[in-house]
Amino acid sequence: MATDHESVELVGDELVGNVARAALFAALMGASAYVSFPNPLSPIPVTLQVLVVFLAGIFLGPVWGGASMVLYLVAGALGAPVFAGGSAGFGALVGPTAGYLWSYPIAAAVVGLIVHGGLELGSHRVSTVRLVGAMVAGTAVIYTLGVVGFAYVQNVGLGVAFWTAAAAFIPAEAFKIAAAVGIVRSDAIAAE
Amino acid sequence: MLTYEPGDSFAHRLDPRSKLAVQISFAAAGLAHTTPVGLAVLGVVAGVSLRASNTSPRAALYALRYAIPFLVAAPVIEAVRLGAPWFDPAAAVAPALASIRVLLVFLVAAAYVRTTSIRESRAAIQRLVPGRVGVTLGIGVALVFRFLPLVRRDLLRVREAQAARLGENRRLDERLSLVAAGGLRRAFARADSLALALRARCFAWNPTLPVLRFSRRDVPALGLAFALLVSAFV
Amino acid sequence: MIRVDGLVHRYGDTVALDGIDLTIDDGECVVLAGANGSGKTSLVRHFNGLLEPDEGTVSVNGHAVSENLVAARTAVSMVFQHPEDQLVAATVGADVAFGPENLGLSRDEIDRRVHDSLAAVNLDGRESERVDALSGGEVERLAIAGALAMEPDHLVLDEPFTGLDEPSRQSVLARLRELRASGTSLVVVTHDLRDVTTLADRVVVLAGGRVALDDTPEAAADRLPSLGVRPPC
Amino acid sequence: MIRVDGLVHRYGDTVALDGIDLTIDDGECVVLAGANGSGKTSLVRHFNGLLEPDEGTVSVNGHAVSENLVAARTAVSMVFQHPEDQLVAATVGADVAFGPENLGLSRDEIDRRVHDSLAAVNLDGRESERVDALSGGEVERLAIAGALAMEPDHLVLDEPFTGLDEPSRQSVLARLRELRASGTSLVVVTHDLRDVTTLADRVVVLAGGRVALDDTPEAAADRLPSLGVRPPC
Ligand SMILES: Nc1ncnc2c1ncn2[C@@H]1O[C@H](COP(=O)(O)OP(=O)(O)OP(=O)(O)O)[C@@H](O)[C@H]1O
Ligand SMILES: Nc1ncnc2c1ncn2[C@@H]1O[C@H](COP(=O)(O)OP(=O)(O)OP(=O)(O)O)[C@@H](O)[C@H]1O
Ligand SMILES: O=C(O)CCCC[C@@H]1SC[C@@H]2NC(=O)N[C@@H]21
Ligand SMILES: [Mg+2]
Ligand SMILES: [Mg+2]
Repeated sequence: MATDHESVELVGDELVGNVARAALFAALMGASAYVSFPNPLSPIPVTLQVLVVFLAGIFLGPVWGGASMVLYLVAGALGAPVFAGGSAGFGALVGPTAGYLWSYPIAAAVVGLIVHGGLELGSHRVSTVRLVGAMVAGTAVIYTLGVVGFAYVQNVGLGVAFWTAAAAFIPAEAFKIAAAVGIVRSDAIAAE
Repeated sequence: MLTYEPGDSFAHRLDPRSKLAVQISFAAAGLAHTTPVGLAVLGVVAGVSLRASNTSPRAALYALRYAIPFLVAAPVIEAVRLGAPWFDPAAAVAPALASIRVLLVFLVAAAYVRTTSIRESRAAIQRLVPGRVGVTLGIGVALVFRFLPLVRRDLLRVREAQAARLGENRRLDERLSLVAAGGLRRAFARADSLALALRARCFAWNPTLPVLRFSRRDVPALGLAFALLVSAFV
Repeated sequence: MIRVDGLVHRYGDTVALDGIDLTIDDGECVVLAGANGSGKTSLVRHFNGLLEPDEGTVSVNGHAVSENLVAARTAVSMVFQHPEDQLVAATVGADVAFGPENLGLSRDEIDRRVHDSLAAVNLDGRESERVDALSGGEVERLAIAGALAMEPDHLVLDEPFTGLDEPSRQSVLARLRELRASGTSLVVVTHDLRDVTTLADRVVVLAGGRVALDDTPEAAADRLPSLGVRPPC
Repeated sequence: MIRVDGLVHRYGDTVALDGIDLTIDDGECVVLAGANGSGKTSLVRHFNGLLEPDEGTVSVNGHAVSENLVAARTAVSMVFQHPEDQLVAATVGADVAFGPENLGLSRDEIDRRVHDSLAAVNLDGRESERVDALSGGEVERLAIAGALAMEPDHLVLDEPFTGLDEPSRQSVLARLRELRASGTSLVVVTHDLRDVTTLADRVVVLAGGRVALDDTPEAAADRLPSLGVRPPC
């Protein structure tokens, strides 16, 4: 038996675990996009995606948190119904919300970098100030790319884009940051 | 919702890589030619894609309904003025053209989604992205497709579990945190079992890939992709 | 009393329940059996309003479930088919306490209920353990404890014995016997009728979303095999 | 042959396996029973290197598992307690093909294995169906097919009957009987020994992480109740 499969190069245990987690977080991201409410101040819906971006950075760290968001985007582009409202396809990656979508991997990595203080996955039990700071930085990345993307794709001015694509969401994002802090502070997830 | 459906339309039998090439060059051409003439030509291409994939334009448009608000809102917002003349139609033209372009890109993407199974998409990724990154991306994407319905159901179940024990008596933020934490816990548990399953089945760096082969049918598709790409730069 | 009249439930095109009429009296113990996909889970999820009827009505203690969800959920507690679906907290004690806390009970009463319910499933003293370190059978037992702690009029258990070892099975059965003696009505969904029929007043078997059999355990025994249910032995 | 010597496994402070010695010969069928938390799942996960021993050794076909994982994993296939989590692809055919693809087999050989394994569990011709549309019994059988596609010498099933109705249970049992006849050795972890002991050469019972009983089904029957295992009836 042993000689039969000598050329098989198994993927290492740790990496398998990370791939599985990244895939599950990408799926969680997809499920959270499905929870979408209209925003009275903007055509862009309020979704729980940003919360999962935060959690990916916090719980998977910068490398695998970012990787899980890449998986999310690729899966969506190839037809998984994971974008806002359960939509799918490459179109979203060049559509009006493209800026947000491209920002997610970067934002998850930024959150992870600040929380874990480097590329390595450390403990996510850091001070609340650092936790909130990380998420505010992540939000800034998401909004910057989101606004620029909206303005560019829809051919509108940056001012209009700022009000419709960023300012209209600040209360919702504050709520998500509070929820993320609540989850980290509770003992809901065992420390790694 | 538009999803993959097995079938034998022209587009179903194309190599997934050809279809990816068409989508990407179509988007590039759209950005370069957001003019009435350019969009008219691209509109014809989008129509042909839908036809080739046996997708009714109506079904495709219906699947895109969530995007309609953006497409309508952008020109309207841009044209509204906070003083006389209150509404400036000329300012709406550029965003309106942009909206039409976005719509066309969505339609072409819909044709891909409709006609390409995840198995083919995974094989395409692993051929287009070399080495271990490609393997990781390929399996990762396949796993997202597999686990999305389970994770969705988990979130629903966590909410039900709360409701069944009268959790609705608690504050909204506490409930939301509980759902998110429960969903997260389930996701980690599933990831752990999944990792075991992958290891038990010898998840390896050098698997045999599903066969993908360009055929004569791909020639027009690749030709179209090439023409669109060239047009984007002239 | 739980009363179901002309209940129809559809998932998309699948008709899961196809006109169910059923009454479960106070203090009664009913075993609900039937092949996979016959509609057992769908039926019991109507008892506490986790599903809404497409046609027909369900009422608990005389009130329509859809009109008073809180009353229905206070009167009917449920152990889910997949126990890991049911846990809401990270530790054993916190999970069992979740329901009683929502009932607005005093801390002492909550503690008493947590203790009693965990004892009934052989998990006493393990309050502070994390739920993700439990074995399969232990999770099932914890889910049962969470439902017991609600001290409901009606307790519905959807396949409560899967994965349980024999001592736990007997311990759960003993607890069910006590509950029955004290007047709680029980609905036990199961494929494994051993010991359960001795507890039951009636056996109800579903087939294709309809009630195919509703009789005393003795009278039902002969007809079970033809409905895809193994008689107890 | 699977050979376990002085195996100890700890999770943090919990000693899950406390010195296990056990041999499973080629072609043999062993039923593994024991109370919840007695270490059954932990034990079988050592057979194909999913866990690493804290002390002791495990070898398969004469090679230490830790030294040649690929050999151990092709020789020993496993069907997990929750088969749902074990399916890695969205369609039936793609899932069964996953293992053979990783072994780098030729496409023809992969297709042959997919076909044969699905036929062995009565799912042939259903390659393109989505796994989330399958019933519980079908999911269990699909998981078995995925394991069979590795063409293992030993097939380990961790509680394969939970949640199955009687017809599905019999259909899984019939598959196991055929496999055994064709020379595959089987390890079946279960709390429910009905029908299984007729298939088995030996019954092994764990208690507190040790082997408490290892005997033929007939000889074991009397001592089962004292070990928290219900004898078949
Ligand atoms: N969420 C759902 N979406 C679509 N169909 C469903 C869903 N839940 C159940 N069904 C279908 O409804 C029917 C009844 O399912 P139900 O779960 O009530 O059966 P059951 O008797 O509890 O089966 P089991 O013994 O396997 O638990 C089945 O055909 C099932 O496939
Ligand atoms: N991941 C884990 N972390 C910590 N402890 C664990 C873990 N998995 C199992 N245990 C503990 O190890 C012991 C053995 O567990 P195992 O799952 O092997 O038991 P089992 O015999 O399979 O039980 P069951 O019949 O309930 O499936 C139990 O006490 C369990 O609580
Ligand atoms: O999936 C998509 O198409 C992207 C939707 C983007 C929604 C953005 S993310 C930042 C902001 N906060 C929200 O809740 N919604 C928007
Ligand atoms: Mg059920
Ligand atoms: Mg086990």
